[in-house]
Amino acid sequence: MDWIAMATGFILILMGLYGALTNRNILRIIVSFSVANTGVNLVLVAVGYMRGRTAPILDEAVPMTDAVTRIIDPLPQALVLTAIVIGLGVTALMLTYAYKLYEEKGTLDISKCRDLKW
Amino acid sequence: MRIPWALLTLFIVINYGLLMTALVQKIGARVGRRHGIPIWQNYIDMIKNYALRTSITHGVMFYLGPVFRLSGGVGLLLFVPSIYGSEMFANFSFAGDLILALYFVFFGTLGMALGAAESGHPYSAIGITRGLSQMTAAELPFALAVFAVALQYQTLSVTEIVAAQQGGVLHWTLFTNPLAVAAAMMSFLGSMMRPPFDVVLAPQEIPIGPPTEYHSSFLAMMQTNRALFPVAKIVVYMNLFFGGAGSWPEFFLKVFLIYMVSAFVGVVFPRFRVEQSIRWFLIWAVPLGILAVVLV
Amino acid sequence: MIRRFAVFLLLLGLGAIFADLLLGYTPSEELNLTARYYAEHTAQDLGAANIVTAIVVTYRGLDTLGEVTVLFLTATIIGMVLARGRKHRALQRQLPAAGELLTTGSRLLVPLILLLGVYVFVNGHLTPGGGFQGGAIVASAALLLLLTDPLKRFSHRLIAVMEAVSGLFFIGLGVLGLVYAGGFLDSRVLPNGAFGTLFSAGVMPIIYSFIGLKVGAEFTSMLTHLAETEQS
Amino acid sequence: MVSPLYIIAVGLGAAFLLGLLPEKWQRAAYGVTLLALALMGWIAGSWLWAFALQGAAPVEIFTAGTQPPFAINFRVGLAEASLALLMALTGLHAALYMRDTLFKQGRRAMAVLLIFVMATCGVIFTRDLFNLFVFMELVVISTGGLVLLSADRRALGAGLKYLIVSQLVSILMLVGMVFAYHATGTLNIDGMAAAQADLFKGGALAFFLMLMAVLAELKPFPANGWGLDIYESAHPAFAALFSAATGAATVYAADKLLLIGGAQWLPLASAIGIVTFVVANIFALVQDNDRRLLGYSSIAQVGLILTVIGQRDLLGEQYYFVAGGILLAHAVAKAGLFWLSGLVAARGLGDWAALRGHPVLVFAFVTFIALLVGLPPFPGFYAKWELAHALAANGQLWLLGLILFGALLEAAYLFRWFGYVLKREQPQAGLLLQAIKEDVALSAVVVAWLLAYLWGELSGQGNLLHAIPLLFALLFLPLDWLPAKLKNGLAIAGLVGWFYLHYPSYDALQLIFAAVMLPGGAIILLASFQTQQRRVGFYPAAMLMFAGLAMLIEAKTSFAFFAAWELLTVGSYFLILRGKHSEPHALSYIVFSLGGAFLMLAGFALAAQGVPDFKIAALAQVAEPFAPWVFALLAIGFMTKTAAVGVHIWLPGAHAEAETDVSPLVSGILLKAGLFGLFVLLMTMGKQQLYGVELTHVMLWIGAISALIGNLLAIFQEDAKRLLAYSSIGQMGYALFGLAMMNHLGWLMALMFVINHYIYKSMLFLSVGGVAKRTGTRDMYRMGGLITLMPLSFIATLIGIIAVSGVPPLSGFGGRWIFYNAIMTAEYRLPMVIIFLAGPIAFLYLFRLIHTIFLGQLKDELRTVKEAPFWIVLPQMIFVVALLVFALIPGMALRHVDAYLAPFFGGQNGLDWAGLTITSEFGYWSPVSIMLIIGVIFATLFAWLLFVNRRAQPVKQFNIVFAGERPFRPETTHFAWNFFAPYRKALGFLTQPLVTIFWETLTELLHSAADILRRMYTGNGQTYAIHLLAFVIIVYLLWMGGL
Repeated sequence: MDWIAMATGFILILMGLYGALTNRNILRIIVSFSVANTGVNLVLVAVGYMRGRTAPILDEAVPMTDAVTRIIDPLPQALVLTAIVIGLGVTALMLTYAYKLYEEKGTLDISKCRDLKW
Repeated sequence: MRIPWALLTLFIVINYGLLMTALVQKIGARVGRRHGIPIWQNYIDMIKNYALRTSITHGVMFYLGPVFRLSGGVGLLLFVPSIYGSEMFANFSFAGDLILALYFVFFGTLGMALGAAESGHPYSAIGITRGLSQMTAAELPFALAVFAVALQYQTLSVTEIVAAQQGGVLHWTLFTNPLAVAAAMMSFLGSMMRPPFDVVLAPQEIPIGPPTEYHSSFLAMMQTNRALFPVAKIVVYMNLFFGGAGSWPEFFLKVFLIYMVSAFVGVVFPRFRVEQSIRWFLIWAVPLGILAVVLV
Repeated sequence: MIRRFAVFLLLLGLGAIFADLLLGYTPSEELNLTARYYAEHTAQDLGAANIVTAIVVTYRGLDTLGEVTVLFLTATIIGMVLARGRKHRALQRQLPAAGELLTTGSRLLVPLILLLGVYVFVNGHLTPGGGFQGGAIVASAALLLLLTDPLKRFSHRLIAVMEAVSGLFFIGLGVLGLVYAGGFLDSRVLPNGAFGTLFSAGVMPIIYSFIGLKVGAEFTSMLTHLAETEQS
Repeated sequence: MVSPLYIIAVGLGAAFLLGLLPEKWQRAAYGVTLLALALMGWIAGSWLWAFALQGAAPVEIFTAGTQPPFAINFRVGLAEASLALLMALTGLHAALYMRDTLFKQGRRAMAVLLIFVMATCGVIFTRDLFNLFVFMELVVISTGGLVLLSADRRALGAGLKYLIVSQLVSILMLVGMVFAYHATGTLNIDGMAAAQADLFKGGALAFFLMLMAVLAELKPFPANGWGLDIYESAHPAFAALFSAATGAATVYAADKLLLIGGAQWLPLASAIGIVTFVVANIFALVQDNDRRLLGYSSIAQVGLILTVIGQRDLLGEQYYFVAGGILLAHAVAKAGLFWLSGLVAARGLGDWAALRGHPVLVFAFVTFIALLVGLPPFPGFYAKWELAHALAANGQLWLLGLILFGALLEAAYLFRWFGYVLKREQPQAGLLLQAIKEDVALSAVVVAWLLAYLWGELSGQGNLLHAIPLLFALLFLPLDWLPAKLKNGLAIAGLVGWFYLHYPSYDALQLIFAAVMLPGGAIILLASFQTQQRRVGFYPAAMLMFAGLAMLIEAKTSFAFFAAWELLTVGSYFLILRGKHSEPHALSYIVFSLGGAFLMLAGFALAAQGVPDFKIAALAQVAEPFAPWVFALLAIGFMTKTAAVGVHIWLPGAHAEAETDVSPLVSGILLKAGLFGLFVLLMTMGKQQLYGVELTHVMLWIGAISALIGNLLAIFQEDAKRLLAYSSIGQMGYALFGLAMMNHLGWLMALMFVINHYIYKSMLFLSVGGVAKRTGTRDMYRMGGLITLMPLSFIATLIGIIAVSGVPPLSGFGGRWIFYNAIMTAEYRLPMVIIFLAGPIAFLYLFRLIHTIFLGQLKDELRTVKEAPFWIVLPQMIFVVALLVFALIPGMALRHVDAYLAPFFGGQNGLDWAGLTITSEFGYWSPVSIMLIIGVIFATLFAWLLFVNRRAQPVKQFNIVFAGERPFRPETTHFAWNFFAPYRKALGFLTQPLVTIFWETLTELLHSAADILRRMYTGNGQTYAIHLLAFVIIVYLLWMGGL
């Protein structure tokens, strides 16, 4: 059953990419990418997950001594945190771009901004 | 010491040339049912022209043209031995071998062309372009033949080539290397300024080509050359292909016969245009030459 | 149409790669080298109860620094782009007034939200959560205020100073680690203290608090900048 | 020493600090920025110093007081330090360059710039995968910000496209990374490399995804449209950063990643790299926007570096020397060019003609181009050399071929561009000069030359910048403000002096060539005394060529030989380009020459088989199966220089359009370089069979056909200098023929041609040039009758043509005589036929030359023409004397060479020089007596003529028998146009420009292909993303399918 999370993640990525590569509206593209990013994050944590273990926080429930046997891999969680923030940063930046482009051209259709080519 | 003998050779050849050309003229006329010129006509012309006291010049090169021309003839004659085996009539052949003779032919041509060109007469220029164009094609088979002969006898010295042909007619290149001789004779036709290859001087079309502007003593000088040069040239052929000449009578005979070849062809055939003659040489003469070179 | 089909085919290929990964994936039975090390050493080395926090703040502190920088960068760029050539025209359309409920609710909630945010990032080394989560919560307060009054202005100056100062402190603490402890961003500048208490795990809580402040500030500045596009 | 971590800390700290400053304090903020960048540069520099000069060992920097792989760690070594320095410096320059923009945008922009530089440094330092990812994302985002600094509004779109693509990239990266982590249990790069085994048990795909992600940042073909758009639209200073800094950093990241993958993934890198390199260069051919062109070129260069990375295993310890050389050369040159582009107002390539007014800027442009193309003495040259040798030694011939092909394309469009700069009319827009920007650009020039020196020191080959001739040539750059006459004197002194100092050390062969090239060049340079003013740019170019020639003659190793070859090629290119209408011809010259040079490079590399410094003499020991190929490659290379038929089409234009005193230089002297090469080649390698074909036999045919075609085309030219140019092709054909005969006399004849052709061709070019100068035209039919007005030029021409035609008594005959003796012993007879045909044809064009210029009818508009200037006539007269002397005593020069050549043929059939008669085993020839006899005959007859017509009186021009009329229009009576019409009728079909058509079709094909294919870059961001995805999938199918 562990692979469900991962599979979901992958599917989210593919869905996101499909949306991003077929929609013309820039906002939709951005949204699609954040869907894909979510998928990525899901995959990340899924890799860290181990059946029957608990969060890597030491307290009464999980004494230091048998932490090794009780907790799941903490690293992916740390990575995911970073990944989320970076994804957010890029998304925000793209939104800004979208806004400026709209200001510039009055449209959000990506196929309309092709004044640079060849 | 050689110089007096050389001068003697020169004297003999010039007179012989004058008479022979006149004779051939006469023969040609007779073939054409005309009476033709008296045998001494050339002398008359020459003396008259040398004697003319009015003459004009177009400039230095124009003046030097005939000199070049005649020097070319004289030089050619004197750079090859006229009589095989005679020390006296070996002339200046010590100065250089066959190649010298071959290339010295152009000395006169070039100088003449320059002189004629300075006259500024379009006919001269046209005549020269024709002459040079035709020459490039006509010389080719000859060069090949010479190469073949040189390869055959493994030498470039005329004397040695002649020596190699002694001892009977069958030792002549004519028989030992007929292909080469055939090619050479074809090119010989091209270089004798007779029909069908005389479009350079071409009466009617352009009045007498390069020499158009020449007259009086200039002309006389060139006439001298016209008497001298063919003989000189034939001497080369004779030495290369027909066993040379051991004595003056033999010399006279051979030269006359070889000259007659072009005369015969001349009276029989009509005139070629330049491009036609070029094609003719390339198509008929050159392959023979190539064969000669390859088969040697 | 052709484009969609092409995309579909390509994604099929990518899907194949992913499927390959998925099928080749076997969950590991016990912790691998790195994770084991964290599990065993975090507590006594750094004295942090929340291993993830220890990793985020210390072991991979450089990542976090970069992460914070990403936010800072984004905020800066957004500020730069949107500040450029902004026309301060009066608003054409009349915004609908926010409902009574929203206004009062926000008055009630904002302080609580802020409190929660602070709690979350101050206790980041003990409990789930930390600087980023806390900062996000703090920013959500700002968001709430903006929802109630879209024309509300926050002091850019204050935000700027806050993000700058907290950023500088972050780096400063990192350098302190380089000077006084094992290396850049080593949290052992201060003693580890009693395990599991608030003042433990060296400078970890302090750093995380600054991260919290910074993140909150960045988010707020992004929000306000994007919000201000409303009026033009 | 300060920890490199402070580079990161300073960058970030300064960025945060900027936030504290009030909006108003622009200057303070700017000051902080510069200070921070300078500080980062200083730290990096101090480490570089430590590593390079004090030989410090690479340092590991741990964070969080914990060992890797549990915490992130940095590593700093020589490579890292130098790259970091590069980043900091480009950043600093960018800040300086963008000052106005930054002031307008405010402190935020500065903060972004700082973070960008910091992030690139991070990418270089870090040894942790995820950390690498974070820094790369930082680079991406800050790029997204800096792109917007551009005044060009289209930049907005470009930035968005970039972000879209980078989203895709980061997805691939993350997924790959987490699985790689799962497979190896570590994120540390070295850790993963160590755990390679279990990585490829489970995670080959994971690594593949990561690799794709990083390579995608390198803009591989076809996934690189976004990069081009950024290059085209961004602020030039940022474009420079993007090309130099981002490029270098990402390349290094790829290098690290491939460290994990290990040997089995290197071929993939090479494949992707080389495809990108070639395709990008092809596309660049049809670019007319300067920045986009530079973009394509950047992409190509990065592709090349990727290729090199892929070959790291076989490069061994040379790896960093080669890759670094190419990388730094690319970075500096691109930065410089982008900075220059900021000075040029308009964006068309032709608009760069505006630079022409500023010699310094032109010099900068040349430097950058030379740096990019990898000409000596720049790093790229050494790198190219080592790379070629490594590839050839390991049988990577296809790769080598592709690299050279791509490099040739790049050289082609860059030099075409340079041609525009010097030749196109100056645009209205002009330049936007700004002191600071100029200084930034020029600083790049300084760095370029420093690198040149550095790489020279590092290379095992000896530093070219220590070669006296080259330094002497470069000396003329600073002296260029002096008057031309002064520089000319200096140049002549230099040539003669060098020859005087060195001739004792030459052997007979070298002596002949050296005498022709150095003192010979000095004689021709006498003609340059007649130029007025400063003549900017002439002397550096000319002396560069002479430097190359001088070094060529003395070259002992293949490296020295090749370096000299490229120097003389480039120098002569600049010379030729000076002609008024020579732009296209100079281009085809340089393209053909470089093509030939690259073949030579391949040949030498193949011959060396990895031997470090390969002696020229060692060519003799090259064994099967390489020997014939080496021979063929080198031979073609040299024959390109001698313009053998097939690769001859560059010559006529180049020689005809060059300046009056340049034509003799490039024709009389430069062509001999090719002959020298052929001599060396044949002496060392002798005969070679390829598939049973005797290669010298092939050369025999090529030589014969060149002779025929050259002469034939010459007779149909209306342009005097073109006529001479074509005749050069013919003459070189003779020489080649003589060499290829592979017998003693053949080589002797070739040497005779070296001397003769130098003398008479220089003489003819000078006199014709003088005439053209006076008459203002090169069309012969416009001249005529000049003999009386320009008698000296006429005499020169007359002697010249007699010599060329080989008529006795002048020295040309000697050549013919030796030729006939040589063919007597030649193995093959058929090629002679063609030579025999070619011979007399020479008469046609020679006569035409002298007739249509000096004889015939004088034109009205030319009646006042004066004799050519003294300084142009003087060398001609010197040549006349030289020719006569050489005609009388050829033995003087030749007998030594004869003796020198003898051993190569077991002393067989040499010549006997006893007394005045020269004797071969077949015939004899006595120049003096010939001269004497002819002289006497001529004199006697002349005297006789003078005597018999004393009263001959000169007449006016039109006093001729012309159908009873006296024509007054010289045009109607000067028979000159289409002089040999009948000949065209007869043999014109031989002059079909088949070769020209062939090459034109080839270039046409390349261009149209590029023009069609580049339309795949539709400009739609989505399409670009799809390209990227397609790239990944295709590589997956091709590679993983095969793996």
